[in-house]
Amino acid sequence: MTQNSKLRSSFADAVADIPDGSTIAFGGFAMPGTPFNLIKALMEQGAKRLTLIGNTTGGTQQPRMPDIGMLVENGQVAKVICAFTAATRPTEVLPFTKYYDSGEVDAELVPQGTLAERLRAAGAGIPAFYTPTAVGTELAEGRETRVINGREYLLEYALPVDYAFIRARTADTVGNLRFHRSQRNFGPIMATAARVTIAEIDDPIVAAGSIDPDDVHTSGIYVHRLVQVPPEPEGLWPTKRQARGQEIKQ
Amino acid sequence: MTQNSKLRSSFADAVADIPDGSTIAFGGFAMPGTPFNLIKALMEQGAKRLTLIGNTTGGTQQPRMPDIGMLVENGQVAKVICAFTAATRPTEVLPFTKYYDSGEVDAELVPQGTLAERLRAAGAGIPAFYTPTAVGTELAEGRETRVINGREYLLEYALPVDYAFIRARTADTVGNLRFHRSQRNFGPIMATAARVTIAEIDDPIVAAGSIDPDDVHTSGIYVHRLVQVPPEPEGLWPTKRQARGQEIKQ
Amino acid sequence: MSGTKGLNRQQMADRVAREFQDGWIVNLGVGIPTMCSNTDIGGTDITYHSENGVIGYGAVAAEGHEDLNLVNAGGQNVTLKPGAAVVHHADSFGVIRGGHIDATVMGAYQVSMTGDFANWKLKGQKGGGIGGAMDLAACAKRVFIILEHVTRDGSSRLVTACDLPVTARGVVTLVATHYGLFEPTKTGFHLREIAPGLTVDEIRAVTGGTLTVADGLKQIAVSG
Amino acid sequence: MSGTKGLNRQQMADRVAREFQDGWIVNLGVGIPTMCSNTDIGGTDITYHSENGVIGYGAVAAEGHEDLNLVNAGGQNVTLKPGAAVVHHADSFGVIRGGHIDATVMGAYQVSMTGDFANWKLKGQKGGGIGGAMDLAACAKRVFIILEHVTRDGSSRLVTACDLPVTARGVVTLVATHYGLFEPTKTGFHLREIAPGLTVDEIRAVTGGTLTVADGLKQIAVSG
Repeated sequence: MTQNSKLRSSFADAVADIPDGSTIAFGGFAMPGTPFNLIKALMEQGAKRLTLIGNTTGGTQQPRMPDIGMLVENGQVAKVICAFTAATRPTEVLPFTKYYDSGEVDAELVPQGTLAERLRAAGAGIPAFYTPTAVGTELAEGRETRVINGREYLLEYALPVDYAFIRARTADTVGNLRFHRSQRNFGPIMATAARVTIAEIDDPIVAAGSIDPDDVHTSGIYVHRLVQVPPEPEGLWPTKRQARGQEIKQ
Repeated sequence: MTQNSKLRSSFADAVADIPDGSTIAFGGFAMPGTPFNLIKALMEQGAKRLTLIGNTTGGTQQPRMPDIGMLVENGQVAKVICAFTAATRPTEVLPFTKYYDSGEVDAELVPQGTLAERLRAAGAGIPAFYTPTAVGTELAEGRETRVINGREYLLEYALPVDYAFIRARTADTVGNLRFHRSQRNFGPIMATAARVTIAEIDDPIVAAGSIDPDDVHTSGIYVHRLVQVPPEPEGLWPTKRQARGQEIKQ
Repeated sequence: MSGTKGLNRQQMADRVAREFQDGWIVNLGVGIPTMCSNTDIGGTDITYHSENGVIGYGAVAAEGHEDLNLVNAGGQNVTLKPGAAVVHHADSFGVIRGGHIDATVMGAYQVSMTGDFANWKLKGQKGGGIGGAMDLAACAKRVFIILEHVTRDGSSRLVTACDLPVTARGVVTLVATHYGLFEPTKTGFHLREIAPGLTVDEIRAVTGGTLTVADGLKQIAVSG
Repeated sequence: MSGTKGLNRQQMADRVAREFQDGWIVNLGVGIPTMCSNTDIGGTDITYHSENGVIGYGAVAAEGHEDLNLVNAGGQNVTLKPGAAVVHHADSFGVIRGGHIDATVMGAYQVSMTGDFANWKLKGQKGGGIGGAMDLAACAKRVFIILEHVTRDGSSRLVTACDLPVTARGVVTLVATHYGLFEPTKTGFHLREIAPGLTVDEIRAVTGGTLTVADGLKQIAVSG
């Protein structure tokens, strides 16, 4: 297993080569697993015409942490693919929504389970699959369905990405990852769907062999670049203050 | 989470209610993960006209451990679904093969990855999917294919089962499982595909909460019956003698 | 009379939670449905699943004891019950889509008498907020809906046909409103239990389709 | 002259293993392909994957030090290299089918000049032994085949078209036999390197289609 060459000394270095027009998936569900530092680095790096994939574009909480919505505001985004283009509560208006409403940015709204399965399918070499989700809804209009054993299903296609940005608790030098609790969410599947996976890591990176092979959540074969998150304020952490200051609505 | 009610005092008890005509999946790849004790109990229980699913029907090694082939010899099997109806080496003849050749038992030969994915699909609510595997081969003759992004894929259907028999290293009282090394193989996916999963467990069953939630390989929501494997000779273990005495060819 | 008469939010959640059976795996949506986990349902052992892959979460964490990497679907910092397990997002929706969720409880804008419901998009809105709702709606064994019986302008949310974009069709098992507990039938709603202080006629006046009433109609038991 | 002239089994495996590049993920089939892991290829860092979900296995375990729950695809008790990981079978074939395997090495009965090969079923056999071969063949980035150049009765296993049921079509990157190293082209086989003691004419006589020969044909380097 390729040692050490996966370590990057900075977030800027880890995202430096990302070209305009890339498709990038961001892990995270609410705060856990969100690669705040990599998003921030991408804003500074400035790649444009990006297609971004995530569960949401970011919420309305304050103080705001880096999210897809900020990349949109930064003029870097052509399209987002996510499970929310609006908040769950109709009274809440996401920062992203006005860019979508004005047509400045395109969006593809995908049920969360379908989004997850399309990413998993991309990583696992399944080009398309059928799902019962969204049958009979507006999302299925004009699309191909198929009746299997008497039930109607919708055809969905794999969603491969160029880059995955994810956050994990622990990594070894060959890129094996462990996530803590609900930090896991989209991380493992986005890693398999990406040509290049970049992971920001909470804890100091450990030697290969330090993680029991039975306890690896994501194999290092799927992880190409690792950046250790430095202490605050240089590194962005979801501090208790920040967590308390928000009402996250997925 | 439902406590304790999942524990069974014997293998006989755990398989007592399995009716004739059931579809049963057996974990295991070579020796690791094979539920030897449950297979033995099923031979004694005597259910008939079974459809059995496993990677192989069992090899030619001696001394022989309980395998699908023995259930076939016992007259309990109508059909097997597996990745091998013959050995890899043409000179080797599996005990199962003569029953298949004579037409006494039917077989569906499935590429191993397709078998795994069909089981995973059944557990995950995907009724059908496309795969590049087996395109252009005899297995694809007369079957539906589809060109996606210029490549041809074969349509495959989910493979749900009534029962899964699996073997794991550790279980807690709510049925969360951990597997040791390559014992894992088909266990986790067969558990999701089954209406009822029965697991034989190497180590003493531990209290709920003893396994860190991040380290659970198969959630207890997929595991319905647990039997602790007793010491030899009552319980069947892959002893070193048995392991040495064989040449396993998958 | 929206929300002021009949059950309060917790009481609606309580009534739905009393449908849960021992051993069930349950997914609770954001908002009132989350309150189902507050209900004391005796020795009943329920496993709560959330979309982000937490199987077996417990109460909201006490202040100062939060694990910031552990949230439920609503983003609340929760605790874990003994025997909990964490899986990734594809496996988590495998639990849902694979039919392993015994019941999901969700909010909605509208429910139709044929069991359709709408909860992801308002009229005239571009896009919306789907999240895991369509997967849960299409795949859970039972779909329980909690919603206000009428809109702010007094029209019924229990309708003959949804005029908002639906989340799924023909899936709703049971509906709890401030006014009662209802089953969608093909021709209307069947009132199974009525909230204290309401009359059948009051309810009929604000319910789409035909309202049928259970023999020996019971009042919803309310605590607190 | 089957097997007696030219390379021995380990030498064929060695030649194929020398194609492996640093950082590759490689899956080795049962039999001769397994011997590729014995080859010393300098500082090259290869991750060996086996179908049963072991990513990063190492040498066969020493007698008395076997973990009976740890086997490779051939059922041998192997060891793990530092940084290894174990996944379940669906995830393991996700590695394969997802195109994450840089090279697979397999045995075969026949290889065609168009890159088809056959290794799962004999003529007239009912059923066969597929295992993971069809997944690997269809999905690995490179398919390396090691086989005897001729059958016991002297006919070529490098053929214009397979007459045995194929495992996959048009996928073979490179073929190693006792006699040399070949690339399937559309019209025949291209001899890239020749085994010591063989002549091009000898090989041409037992090779299907047109045999083309590399400029400045090199002899395969052999150790041991």
